[in-house]
Amino acid sequence: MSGSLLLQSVILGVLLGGLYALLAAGLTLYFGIMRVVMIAHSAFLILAAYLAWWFNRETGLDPMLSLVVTVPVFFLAGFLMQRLLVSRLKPLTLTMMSVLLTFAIALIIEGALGFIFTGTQRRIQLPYAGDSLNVFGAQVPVVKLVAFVLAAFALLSLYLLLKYTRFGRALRATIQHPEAARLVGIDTDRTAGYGFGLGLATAAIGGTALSLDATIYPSLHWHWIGPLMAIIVVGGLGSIPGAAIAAMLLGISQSLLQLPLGATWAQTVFYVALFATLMFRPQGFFGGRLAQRF
Amino acid sequence: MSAQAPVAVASSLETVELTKSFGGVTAVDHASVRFVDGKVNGLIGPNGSGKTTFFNCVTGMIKPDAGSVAYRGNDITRHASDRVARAGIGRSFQLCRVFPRMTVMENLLVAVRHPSLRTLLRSADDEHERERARHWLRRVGIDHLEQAEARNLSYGQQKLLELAGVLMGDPDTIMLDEPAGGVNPALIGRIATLVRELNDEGKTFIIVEHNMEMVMSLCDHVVVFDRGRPIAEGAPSDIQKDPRVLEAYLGV
Amino acid sequence: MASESKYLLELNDIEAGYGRAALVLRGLTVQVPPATVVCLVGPNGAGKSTVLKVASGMLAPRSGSIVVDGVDVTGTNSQHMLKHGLAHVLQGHSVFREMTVAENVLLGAFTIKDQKAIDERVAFVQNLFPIVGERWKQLAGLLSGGQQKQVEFARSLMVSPKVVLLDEPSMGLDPKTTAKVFEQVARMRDAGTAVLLVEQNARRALETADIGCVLDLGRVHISGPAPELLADPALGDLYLGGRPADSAHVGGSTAEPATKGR
Amino acid sequence: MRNVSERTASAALGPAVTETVVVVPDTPRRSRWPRLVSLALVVIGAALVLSFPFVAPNPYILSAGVVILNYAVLSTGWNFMGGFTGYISLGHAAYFGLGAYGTGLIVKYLQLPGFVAWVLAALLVVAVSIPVGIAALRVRGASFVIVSIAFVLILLLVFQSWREFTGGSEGLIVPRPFPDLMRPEHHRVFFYLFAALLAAALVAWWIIDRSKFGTALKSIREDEDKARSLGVPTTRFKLIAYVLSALVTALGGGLYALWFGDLDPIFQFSILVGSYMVLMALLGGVRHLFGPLLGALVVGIALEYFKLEFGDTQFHLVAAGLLLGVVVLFMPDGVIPAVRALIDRFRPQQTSIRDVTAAELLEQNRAAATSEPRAGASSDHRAGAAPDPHADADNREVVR
Amino acid sequence: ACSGGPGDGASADDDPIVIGVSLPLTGDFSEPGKGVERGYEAWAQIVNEQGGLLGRQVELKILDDQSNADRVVSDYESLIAQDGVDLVFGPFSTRLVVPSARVAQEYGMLFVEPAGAAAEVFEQGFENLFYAAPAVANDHYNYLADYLLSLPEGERPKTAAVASMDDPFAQGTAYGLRDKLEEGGVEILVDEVYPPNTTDFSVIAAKIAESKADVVIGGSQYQDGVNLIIALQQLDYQPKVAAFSTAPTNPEFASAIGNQTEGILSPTGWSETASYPSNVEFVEQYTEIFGNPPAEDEANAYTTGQVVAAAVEAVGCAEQGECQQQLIDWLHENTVETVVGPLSWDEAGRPSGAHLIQQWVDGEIKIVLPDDAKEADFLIPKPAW
Ligand SMILES: Nc1ncnc2c1ncn2[C@@H]1O[C@H](COP(=O)(O)OP(=O)(O)OP(=O)(O)O)[C@@H](O)[C@H]1O
Ligand SMILES: Nc1ncnc2c1ncn2[C@@H]1O[C@H](COP(=O)(O)OP(=O)(O)OP(=O)(O)O)[C@@H](O)[C@H]1O
Ligand SMILES: [Mg+2]
Ligand SMILES: [Mg+2]
Repeated sequence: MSGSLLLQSVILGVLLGGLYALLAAGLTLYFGIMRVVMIAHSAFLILAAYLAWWFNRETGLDPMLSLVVTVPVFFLAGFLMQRLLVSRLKPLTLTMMSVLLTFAIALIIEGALGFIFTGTQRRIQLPYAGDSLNVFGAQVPVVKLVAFVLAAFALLSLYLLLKYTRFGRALRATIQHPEAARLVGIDTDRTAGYGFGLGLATAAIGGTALSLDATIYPSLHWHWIGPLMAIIVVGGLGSIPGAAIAAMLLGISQSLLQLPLGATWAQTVFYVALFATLMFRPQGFFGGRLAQRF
Repeated sequence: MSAQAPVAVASSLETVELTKSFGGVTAVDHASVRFVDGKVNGLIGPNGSGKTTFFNCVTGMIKPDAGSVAYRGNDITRHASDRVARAGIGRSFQLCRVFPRMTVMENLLVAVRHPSLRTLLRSADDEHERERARHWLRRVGIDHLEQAEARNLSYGQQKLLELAGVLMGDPDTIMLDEPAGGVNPALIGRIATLVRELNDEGKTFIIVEHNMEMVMSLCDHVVVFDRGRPIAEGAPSDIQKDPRVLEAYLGV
Repeated sequence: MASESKYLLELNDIEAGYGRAALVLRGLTVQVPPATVVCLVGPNGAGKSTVLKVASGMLAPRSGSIVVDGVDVTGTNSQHMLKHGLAHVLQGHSVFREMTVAENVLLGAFTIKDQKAIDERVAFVQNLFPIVGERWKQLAGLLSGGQQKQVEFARSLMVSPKVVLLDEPSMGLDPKTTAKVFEQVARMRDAGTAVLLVEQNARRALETADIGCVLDLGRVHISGPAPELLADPALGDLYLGGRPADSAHVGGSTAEPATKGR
Repeated sequence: MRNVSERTASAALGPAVTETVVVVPDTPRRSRWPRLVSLALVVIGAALVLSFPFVAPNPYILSAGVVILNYAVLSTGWNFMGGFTGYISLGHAAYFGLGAYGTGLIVKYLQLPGFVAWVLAALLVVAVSIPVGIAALRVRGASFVIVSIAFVLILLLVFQSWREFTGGSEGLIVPRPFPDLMRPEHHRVFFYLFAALLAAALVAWWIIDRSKFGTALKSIREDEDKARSLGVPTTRFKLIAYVLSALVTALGGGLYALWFGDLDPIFQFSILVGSYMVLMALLGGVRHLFGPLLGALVVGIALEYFKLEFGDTQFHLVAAGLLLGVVVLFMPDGVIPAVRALIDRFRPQQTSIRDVTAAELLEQNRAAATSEPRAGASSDHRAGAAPDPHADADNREVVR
Repeated sequence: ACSGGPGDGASADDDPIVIGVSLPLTGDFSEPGKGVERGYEAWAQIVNEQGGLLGRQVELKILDDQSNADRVVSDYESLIAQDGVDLVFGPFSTRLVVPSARVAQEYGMLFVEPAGAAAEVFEQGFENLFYAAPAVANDHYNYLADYLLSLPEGERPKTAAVASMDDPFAQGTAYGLRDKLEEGGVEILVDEVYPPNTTDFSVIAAKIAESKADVVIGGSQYQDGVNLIIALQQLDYQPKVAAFSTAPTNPEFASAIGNQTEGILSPTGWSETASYPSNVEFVEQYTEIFGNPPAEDEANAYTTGQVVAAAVEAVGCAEQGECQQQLIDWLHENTVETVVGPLSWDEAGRPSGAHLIQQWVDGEIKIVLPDDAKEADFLIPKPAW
């Protein structure tokens, strides 16, 4: 196969990786920082994508404008979800039960989507859907590029927020020892709620980005959750940079592997990476502490 | 190794050049120690001097970087902790650990000494086992809590429960990490007496403790750690006088 | 109204318990004047920690009132207690295991905005407990038991509240450090703070404390000036741990309170 | 209490302790139901199951019964791992699929009779589950969940893509073991086969549950390292539980393949099936022998019902989701414990505690009588002894 | 969907003939599934307006199988055993036809189906199964293959790229063309298969674009076809010939790919404009009912109805039991006039015809092959998209 084909698929891989990175960031946020396995993350992703699609179909405006609504709505949804549901789980069994709880939420979302929009595959019809820029012989689809930029931007701001604000610190403290956190004056309830809201906000952005250049159907989220889970384990639970790096690497290797192996086999790269990680470095390859303990 | 070890005593547990470091910190630093069989051995030292890490290396909770551990003549270096336990070394934890959602009784029924298929498939709650459990609960003095869930006990009560749990596995050598921490003085006295009795019954003890009265009144032989290596050992009375110990540990 | 109250912390006949289980505290009253260390001693499970939990709003009492510096704070959520000037150092281990020592200590000053004040405090705790400085960037969860206790204590020193609740601060500390901690407690007192101290290392604690309270069966059982309690032989054997010599004759008697329970 | 302290004290245990009494927390102790009652229940249940094929109005209902039994087998299988060790596998459908496909492929390629293939496949799955278990059990909690999900997704990919061998998305057709049976008979036969399999699984679970092995597994659920330090060979035990669990699930899958005949990777390796196993087990109560069975009944019937009622909508997903959510939030320990708690609440509270304490009190007083004077003496010798009313006060506490 | 009668097989002359169907109204195949549903409903309505079958009204009972094999089986099981429907119609997509045909067989029911075109359907030894369309999947492109290979040296394509969904029907069609071209000396540069749930086609597209093949063959259902075409457009790949199964006949197709449809080819078993009497009637009545003309899925469903109806009228019975065997036997012996022309079947249920080839010309899809049926001239090379 020629160099240009390689270049082409590397570019496609990077663009894909960017999206993975954002989506994984959300997951790792709940997971590493809040001990919650958010199976429903990718379901919310698809939900956001559907909203973008619906918005575009109803108004004919660019789907990205739907962010103005979806991001705050999702943030609120996350907040409520944490306050009303997740916070009810017993700390002793939080991680395990959260898996099932969020799983249930995923099912409900999938069902509701199928209920409202039917199982039909949907795809936003953008005027510039087919356009692409030519970068030394390789084609860079415009929609993918837009999605990538959106993802990168969101990811960066999330990272800065958690790393450099009192909020980030308070959030982690809240999870690790609620009583103690309260005693130093942290409003643990609100903090945890915000944390969850953030996670869902990323889902809103990711979903919109996704909707620009992909077909969506209600059960699509199963398609995403696996790779995302793999990414955050490889990246080291709780480490956003880790997730981002892992996402990039896996995204690129996936699209490269598709050349020799074909679409389906190429997906296995995620799981191979996952098992390799468990075997050699259960706490993940990039940061991510004490992962095996959770 | 400093301070000449007492001559001609069977060594129950012996480490040679045991070393464990975490990143920059060398928690245990070429520690060669021998604990005397059938005696109550004390292990003291300032915070962070490596006592718990030493325990962990010996009991296989973590793998030492270098050095060896021998128990009653046979090498147990890097053996998994369950194997060490079945070899007859029981241990308690500094931050005491119990099975929170099991009742006190169930907590005791966990210990496994001889995992043969027969014993394993035998009904867990056969009277004999339960009787043994009650016996130990009585001896640590929390038998009235038999049916309480472990997580509802107060800190001290949990410590006692943990002790009883260890004893259920009927170990020959018992390593206790701060048994008196957070336990009320009267109870400390009781634990001390219990240790004495068990020692008379032939059990060997290795006790990490910051409570000097307890150490001095209880131990026959004391090893002092500082910065991951033994700096002195001998009879409590001598230890108390040892200038290095005064300086490094007791202060003034 | 705050001014004329002569106590900084008042717990007025508190009844408290966990879930639907039986009461742990049965009409307990404790009052702590300014610049005083009150020490709670008592057997395991007597309810000492529970007292502190109630005082800091972690556990809502079934009846009774909690007054901090004249303000009735009964039913206030523990996260607001610091605003009312009350700090609580938990028993056992409450460091944020997966955060660095630095983050732990700085969280102690979560409510403080003034960066300069924070820096001074940090410098202070760092030379009080060298380990805090040495391991500044390391995960607190990886410290030794005693070191973690030191970090916790350091964290609580980041603010200077009116009332401090200490739950077994010396647990797991070596003699040297223990001395330091009690020294600090004394300093707090001298700075006018009201300290409610729970200790199992009772003799040592009572030497520092002004007033001692013996807690048993969820009530204050005996209370008085610390030195007197120290002097009382029976008490010594019962709660402060007598020398093994005495044990024989105390044995019977000490079984008594337990039987009271049933 | 008293006599005990006395005894220990007089056993010269040094300064005995002053212990506050703790009332047994009223989280009702696994209240031993009278042997007979439970036995009767079991017999009745068995009778009902066995008579079902004759009361079933039509073959469709019967086939629904088979499906439910199959679910019961699966979630009981899951419970060997999830219930004892607390390792929640959302990917257990993997073993269901492997069992099914294994059977089908063996029949297809080795032309062996169906039930021989079934057994062989189960053994193969055991062989597979060992390395997988070793890898997956290196991590705990949520990481394990992720791995389990990943595992089933991998298999889905493999069985979809490896068309030459597995038939890919077109699926695999498993010839009927009894070609000449008409459909209704076919259902009836398999109903009993599944029932037998279920019974076997239940017995195995029961034996483990009451064995020391079982206690060890439960301790792993609580605190793995601690269990280890008490001599429990956790790695080995976990693996045994995992493999057992895989085996039962695979047997269920294989039987399903022989019964159903058409294997489709998307269904055989779906997370949904795996999650149904968990849902059922949770719903019934993971710590109870019949929990999963009960759960399977409820969920299975619910699913069939939704399918008929809301056949042409996705509503069944919403319903399943709501069900799972409610269970997790409001009775995470399952129906059985919830019901028992309820019963214990209605039956006068003290019994659950008093029959213990009363007995103790009696015993104590008797024994105490001997050492009365000493105790008496002591009480006044003690400064500021607590006034006597306490005793009653506390008795009330005990009773409340 | 539709209300099910309590029908217990017994047929008093007044009560309706209940016909059970299971269709993928949700899931991977919901799009074509809905088409089939419309077709069946149109058929039922038209029949009833004309006085029903054997003087009895017909009534459909439709369940959703979400494109799941396990669901489709239990659906037919409940329809036949529980609801005791009098007749069954086939489901959509080959994957579901085989299991459901077996259920029907084991209850001895006649099973006419609109979608199971792939070869293996007819290799299961079903005697009760009939495919209600002119040709099996592999023969769909016959006319196109012959035409391309008959072109003069210069214009004849030399290379081809194939991408097909891992679905028996779609694959059948694509591979039929692929194999014939290969025999004809055309070199196959790319041969990709993707699972039904694939959404990202960028890399497959990249490969095809890289190969610069003259012909691109898409073994597609609907959405995957659209995605593949968009991905190819993004990479600015311009083939001489582009043939996709099913997708291009879908009403939404044009807008979905940004109306750059010119020259795209697709086989069809049915033509809106075909002059068979029943077809004219079908098209106008359907348009009347649904406000827009039918597409191929609808037509296939309608055909199914016609076939069963013919048998029922001829044999004069419609209930479970021996009647079904009579229906089966009659269909094996006779030819049925349908909207896709006369149909007859071999013992395995294979129809013996070929599909027409359609092409998008001037923004409309027109029949271009075979010559005798053509509405427009074959457009080659295909204009850029
Ligand atoms: N979360 C809980 N749920 C139920 N009961 C509890 C809980 N925590 C403590 N208890 C019970 O309340 C009583 C008092 O507990 P508390 O922790 O206050 O004792 P303590 O005096 O602090 O003992 P220690 O000196 O061992 O810390 C104990 O008997 C204990 O069993
Ligand atoms: N997992 C770990 N990672 C990094 N450093 C560690 C780890 N465990 C222990 N240490 C370091 O090793 C040193 C010894 O710790 P250890 O717990 O053995 O001390 P210790 O003697 O038990 O102290 P204490 O009396 O306070 O319990 C400490 O400085 C601690 O910070
Ligand atoms: Mg230690
Ligand atoms: Mg306490």
